[in-house]
Amino acid sequence: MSTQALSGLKVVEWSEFVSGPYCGKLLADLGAEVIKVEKPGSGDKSRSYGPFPQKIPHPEKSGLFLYLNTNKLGVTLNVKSTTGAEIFKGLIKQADILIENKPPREVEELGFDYQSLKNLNPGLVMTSITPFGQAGPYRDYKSCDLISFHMSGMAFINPSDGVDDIENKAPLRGATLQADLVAGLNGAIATMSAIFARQITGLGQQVDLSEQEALASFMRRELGVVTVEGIGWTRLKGTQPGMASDIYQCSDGRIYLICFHDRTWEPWIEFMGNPDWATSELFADMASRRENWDAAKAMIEEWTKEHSVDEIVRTAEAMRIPCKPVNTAKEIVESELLEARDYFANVDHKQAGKVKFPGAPYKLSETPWRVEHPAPLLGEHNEKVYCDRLGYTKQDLVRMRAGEVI
Amino acid sequence: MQQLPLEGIRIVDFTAVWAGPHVTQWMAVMGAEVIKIESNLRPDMTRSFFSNVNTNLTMSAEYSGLNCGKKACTLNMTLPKARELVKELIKVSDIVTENFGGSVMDRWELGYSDLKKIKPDIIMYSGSGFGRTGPYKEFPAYAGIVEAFGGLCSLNGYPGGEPLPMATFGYADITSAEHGAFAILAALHHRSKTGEGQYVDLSMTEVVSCLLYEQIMDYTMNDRVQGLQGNWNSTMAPHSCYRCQGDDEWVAIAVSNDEEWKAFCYTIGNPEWTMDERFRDGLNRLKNQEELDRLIEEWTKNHTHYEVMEVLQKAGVMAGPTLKVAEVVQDRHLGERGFFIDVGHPDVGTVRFPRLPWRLSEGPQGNYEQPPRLGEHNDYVFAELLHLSKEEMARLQEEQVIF
Amino acid sequence: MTMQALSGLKVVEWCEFISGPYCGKLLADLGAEVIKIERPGLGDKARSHGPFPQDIPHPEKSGTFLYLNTNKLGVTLNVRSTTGAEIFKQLVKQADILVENNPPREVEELGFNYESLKKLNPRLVMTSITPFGQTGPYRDYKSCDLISFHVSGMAYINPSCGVDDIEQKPPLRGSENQSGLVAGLSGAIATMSAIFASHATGLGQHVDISEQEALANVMRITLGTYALEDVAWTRYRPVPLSEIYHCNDGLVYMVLDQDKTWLSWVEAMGNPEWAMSELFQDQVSRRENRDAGKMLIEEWTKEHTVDEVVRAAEARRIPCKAVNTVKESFSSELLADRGYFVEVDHTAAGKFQYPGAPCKLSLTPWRVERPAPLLGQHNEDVFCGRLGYTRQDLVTMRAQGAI
Amino acid sequence: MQKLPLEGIRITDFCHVWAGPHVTQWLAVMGAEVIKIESNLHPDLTRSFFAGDKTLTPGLNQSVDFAVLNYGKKCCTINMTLPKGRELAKEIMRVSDIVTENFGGAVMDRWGLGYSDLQKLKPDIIMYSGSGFGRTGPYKELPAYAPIVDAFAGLFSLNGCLGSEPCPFGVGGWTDLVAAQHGAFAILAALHHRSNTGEGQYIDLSMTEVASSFLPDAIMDYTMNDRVQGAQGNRDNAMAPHGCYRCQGDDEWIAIAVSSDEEWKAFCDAIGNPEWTTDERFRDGLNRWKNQEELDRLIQEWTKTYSHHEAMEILQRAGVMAGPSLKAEEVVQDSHLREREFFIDIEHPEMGTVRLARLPWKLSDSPQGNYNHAPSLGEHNDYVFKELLNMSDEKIAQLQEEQVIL
Repeated sequence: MSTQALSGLKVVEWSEFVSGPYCGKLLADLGAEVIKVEKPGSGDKSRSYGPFPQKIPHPEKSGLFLYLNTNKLGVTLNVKSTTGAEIFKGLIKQADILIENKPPREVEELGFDYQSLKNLNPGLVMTSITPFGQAGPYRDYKSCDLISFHMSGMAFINPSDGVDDIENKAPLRGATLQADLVAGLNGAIATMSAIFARQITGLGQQVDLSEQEALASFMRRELGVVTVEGIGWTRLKGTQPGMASDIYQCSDGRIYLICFHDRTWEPWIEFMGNPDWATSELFADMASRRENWDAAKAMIEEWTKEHSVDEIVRTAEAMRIPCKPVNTAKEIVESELLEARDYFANVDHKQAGKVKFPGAPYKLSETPWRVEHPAPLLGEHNEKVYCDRLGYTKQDLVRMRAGEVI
Repeated sequence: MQQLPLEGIRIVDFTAVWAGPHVTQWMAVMGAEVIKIESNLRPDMTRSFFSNVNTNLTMSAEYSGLNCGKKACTLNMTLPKARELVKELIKVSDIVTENFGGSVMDRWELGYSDLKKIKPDIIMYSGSGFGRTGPYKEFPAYAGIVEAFGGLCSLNGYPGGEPLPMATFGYADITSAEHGAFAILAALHHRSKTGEGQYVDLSMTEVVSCLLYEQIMDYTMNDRVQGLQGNWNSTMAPHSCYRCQGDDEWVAIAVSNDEEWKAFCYTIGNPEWTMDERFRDGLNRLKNQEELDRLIEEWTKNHTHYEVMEVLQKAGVMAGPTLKVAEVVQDRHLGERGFFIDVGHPDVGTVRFPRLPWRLSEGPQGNYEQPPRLGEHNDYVFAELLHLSKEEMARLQEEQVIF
Repeated sequence: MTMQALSGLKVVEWCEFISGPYCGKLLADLGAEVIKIERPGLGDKARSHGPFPQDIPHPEKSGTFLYLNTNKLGVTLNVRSTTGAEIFKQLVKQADILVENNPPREVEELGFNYESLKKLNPRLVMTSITPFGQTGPYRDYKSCDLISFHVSGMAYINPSCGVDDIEQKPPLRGSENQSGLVAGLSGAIATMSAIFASHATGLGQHVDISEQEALANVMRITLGTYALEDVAWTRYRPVPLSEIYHCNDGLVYMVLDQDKTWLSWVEAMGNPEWAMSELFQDQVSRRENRDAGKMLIEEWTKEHTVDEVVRAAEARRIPCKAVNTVKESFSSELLADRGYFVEVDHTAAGKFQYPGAPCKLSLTPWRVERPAPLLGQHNEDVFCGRLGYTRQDLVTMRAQGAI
Repeated sequence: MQKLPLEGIRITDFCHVWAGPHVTQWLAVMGAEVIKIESNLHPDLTRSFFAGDKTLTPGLNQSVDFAVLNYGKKCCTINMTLPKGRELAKEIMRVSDIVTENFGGAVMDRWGLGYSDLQKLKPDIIMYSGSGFGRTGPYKELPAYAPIVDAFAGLFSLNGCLGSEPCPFGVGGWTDLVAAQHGAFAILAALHHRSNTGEGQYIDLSMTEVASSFLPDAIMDYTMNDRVQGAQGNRDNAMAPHGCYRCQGDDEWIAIAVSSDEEWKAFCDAIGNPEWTTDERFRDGLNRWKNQEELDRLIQEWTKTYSHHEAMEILQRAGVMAGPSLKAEEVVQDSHLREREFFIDIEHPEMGTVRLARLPWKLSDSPQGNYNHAPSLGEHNDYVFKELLNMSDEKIAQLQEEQVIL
């Protein structure tokens, strides 16, 4: 089997739920060896989170867990026990990377803060992914997807459009888990950067990643406008500066259409059969269109309501006007596009059976992304890791299990 | 006045020695009317077990400890007439119990099939060392034999030492008896729903195997034969018994996790042990437990076993004195719970016996009447239950049927 | 399928490890419906205990758990969460019996003590099995097999003989986990008794089982002897010539306490001179000279194989068997012939031989209808099927850590 | 002086607008030398984006959009429409490690600069192509903007108030940035592989697939249970309360999430309604979840009497997850972010001091990154043509003549 881009990298993932595990998954799917450390018993919180087949909760059948933990080795370990701490350090000594998303205070109390671990393994890259980072007044505050999303400033300007009297609606968290996923993604990039730094210096370092910042940095242009122009954003941005973008009702669904700029506006009104209103002064150039965009939208929608999503999308695209139907998960899973791109991964899991889930969003021509093994069963690789790697005997395993160490 | 659970249930009890009488002991205490069938030819063996004060076949400890609250009548079962008489008694009973060394009941034509004819819904209990079927069904058995054969002895002893007999008289007897009592109650439950009786065949050997499930599963799973562990445990350390101050005083201590270990070390004033390479964590403690036991004993030696329990338990560490028999009787906890009851006895005044090991929240705690003397209830049984006239009874005594 | 003795009894088992689960198993194996409640995640402590096939720990492959939980329905429930407590109460409302072995203080804190639960379900029989019972100064003390064995007094007199300078050796815990099993067994009997009481009164009650007492009860004879005759038992306490004898290829246990057996054994040895001397003429003298007697007997047995000795003894109806390991007892023709061991096929653990019925009921069979449950295997059956929650509720409750 | 992780790595960057420049933005900050190829014919679109009302016709170097996505990069101007321009660009690629592009179609191929061409030029080159639907498959030639992809991938169908119609995502170009970060990670992985084996490769990233990767639970729920999830608003399928509540003051909001009975008790005590813990409707998680409308109403009565920061302090002290829904300007002023120095001031020759958001992590031992101001158009022509390609002033002058350098 062809080697993968990150083959040979040894990663310990001491993380729960989404942020840390997504970071670990990105590395594992490209060939890094990721040893996932879960607490004995319930294991990773995402095992309890679902979705579950037939809605029957089962620790080995959580869709979220199955997706986020492909290609990892799974061990159980109670790092709070003395033996557990020993073993944890044993793993760290052999690792290039540690990914953790635990409360900073807890990490310090356990003596697993970077200063301590680097003494064990100076080459270690320790990536800490937490809601508010390793320093600052909120450091020890609790958070979750909802809180992070709102504290990043993104919720306040969401949704951008399509809601009447938005002022009376609460700011909106986006689709679930986005905050955690973004944090994990950022972690993966930062981690790889630190690995490169290590190639020069031979030394590892700590990556201190704050989920709040990871999200806030998505608003760089909104923030930029604030810092540079001193403009505060209103809840309802409507047409975004520099780009008009809207959802339109069609006879059989919705489309998202961008026809604001001259180069799309001209063909679009032609497509609509150059109705009189469209050729009026009001919409002559971008500046005037911006002034009267709400009017334009209303008129456009009157027309789109008369036509089907399909006919509009097909013709619009032929005219290179950006336009797509507004899909649900169902349509995207079944879309010819992802079919043609061979995007979805089908994995056969011992307990969950055949599962279909998102593959890699990128294709590397030489070092493929692949699912070599599905998400681990809880503690599936205890023997492989503890006996083969760290030299404990099977009898030790039995004792450690009885002590609820593993 | 509230009833005992089994009031109204009558048992014809042929059991003798330990295993059998212990079955009916539970039933009697719970309110069943247990009628022991003995005779001067064959009194319950335990009546005659040598004893300093054993005057009249009543007061041996063995006998008294297992026959509270029962009734006793004397029938010479070697005679056909006696067997007829017993059948009458069985007709008005619910349960028949026996634990003969072989198929005596069959020879007496009192086997289950016979009894069913007399009383269709009868419940019959047979307790034996190896079961009433199979190659050893005729073999006599004592607890020690069954414990040896069942593998219990091979697990009783000091690490590296030899298999040893179990401590107390008839460990297998009593654990079997209790399984038997439970089975009978289950059969009763079924009868009260369906009206059907049945036959209960208990093998002490099989009871022992149930008790050794762990070693057996380890063998069936891993072909491993576990050896002697003494006071040690495969997963906990420290986990042993330590000498204390005073003459032959001992205390048992067990530490199951790091928190308890920390508490233990601080309590006995050796906090540094929590850092000690050898004892830092559970695995190392197990590997170095001989040394560990030695060090711990140096501490326990300076305290009485009760002191050790008090200080360690207050710190949340498992510990308990190794109680001597006398200490069990005097233990303040058992005392406060009233584990021992005083049974008045016509021959030696009050005697202190352990109750059965439970409390029921409602109602009387059980029937702990004094153990019956040989034939003490002949009148009750023959006159009241079987309606024999004075004359008939006299004649039967003549004929040594009632004997 | 034939009806079982306890079919129709609804039991909720809120227990861990050995004592409570064995009580539940006794009920379940005879047909009671036992819903076992385990904490989410790790589940029953026994799941972590082993033995495990190939010594690879796996929560679904622990021999201890597999054996102790046959025939039960398994659900996960965090009774400390409000939703969990809610569900627990609903289960108790529908139950005839609640078996629990949690620390009394914890049970009270959770508001699940008998006084509270009986308000929900007056018919409920609640059986609490704890190290020291529900009352008394040690009530809240921690204990385990080792501690219970020692505080019961059993350890002090164990072993009974066969060890040189026993005074130098610590008292001995018997084979592992006996305390829990005996306590669970006592619990099962007491529970059934309470069920009978409820037949009459229509009311349930609280059964308070103390592990310490359950074990001490096994010593009732020993205790009786003390109570009655003030014989304080020493650690060295041989039964006259009833012990383990060395043969040239192993050990046997032989009982020679009766004149009859003694004489026939002397004959078996070919009437050696020494046996005729008055040193061994009666029980009392044989007791006094047991050391000499044992030595001389062993001179003979050491010349023979275990087989020869056992056959010679049994030919004369002298109780005698080889001292076996579980391997030998497992492979013995006896248990094979009785069809004692049952093969159980478990989805995760696979096929293994388990110890079977402790006793055979002729009409209402003991049987393994289903293997031990996977952790939370029956959440849907019980919570949705019985309590009417939706699957979506299950998903929510799981995410909240309630199940 | 310590080096940045990617120092010594050179990137020829054809990216423009948002998705592309964000990829190289991360690499630039980490120390890679990113050379943007633009021209006065085709300046990066964002240079001309309208930003706020400050000025309707800003200079090409004064756009906020451009400033916040291109700092730390270099820029030279080459007229790629001319064969000579393409030859010139090849010279730069020959001394580069990575080539990045995110054109609307197969522009690079048409220019004879596809991966196969570049491989001939430099065998170990790493080429990155970012596109809306991938460089293969039925839509490979379609133009795409983030919202088009979001609509198509199903993100909008999950964004919106409970039961509402699908809403466009608040932050501009959400998927642009998510995709860009996946791209940056893939590039780093490819670099890692190259440093092990000397092999380069081609990276084909599809924004649609990125968006799908970011909807794991929605997609798994469909593949497992055929269930199509809709917008959940601020709600969670397990936690309740889990919402965003109006606070005292103008349009102030706070997000609150309660994940366990302990937290619920703490919450009720903290807001002075201990009796709620025994209230039939809210006693346990399941009931809270079922009665959350009522619950939200009641909670808002409390939050209304506090500012969002007050509410956060009260609840977080009690160990309850809570955070204000920050406005963009509040993010800039946030005490925590400030203490963590999330914002840095950059001196910009034409815009003066510009306050920008850092990348969302801190490396413990590396300097915090290259945050030089975004380049003016052609600012680095001299550096590129003189220093890098050692061209004479004459040659350069001549190329300017020929409008190759333009």
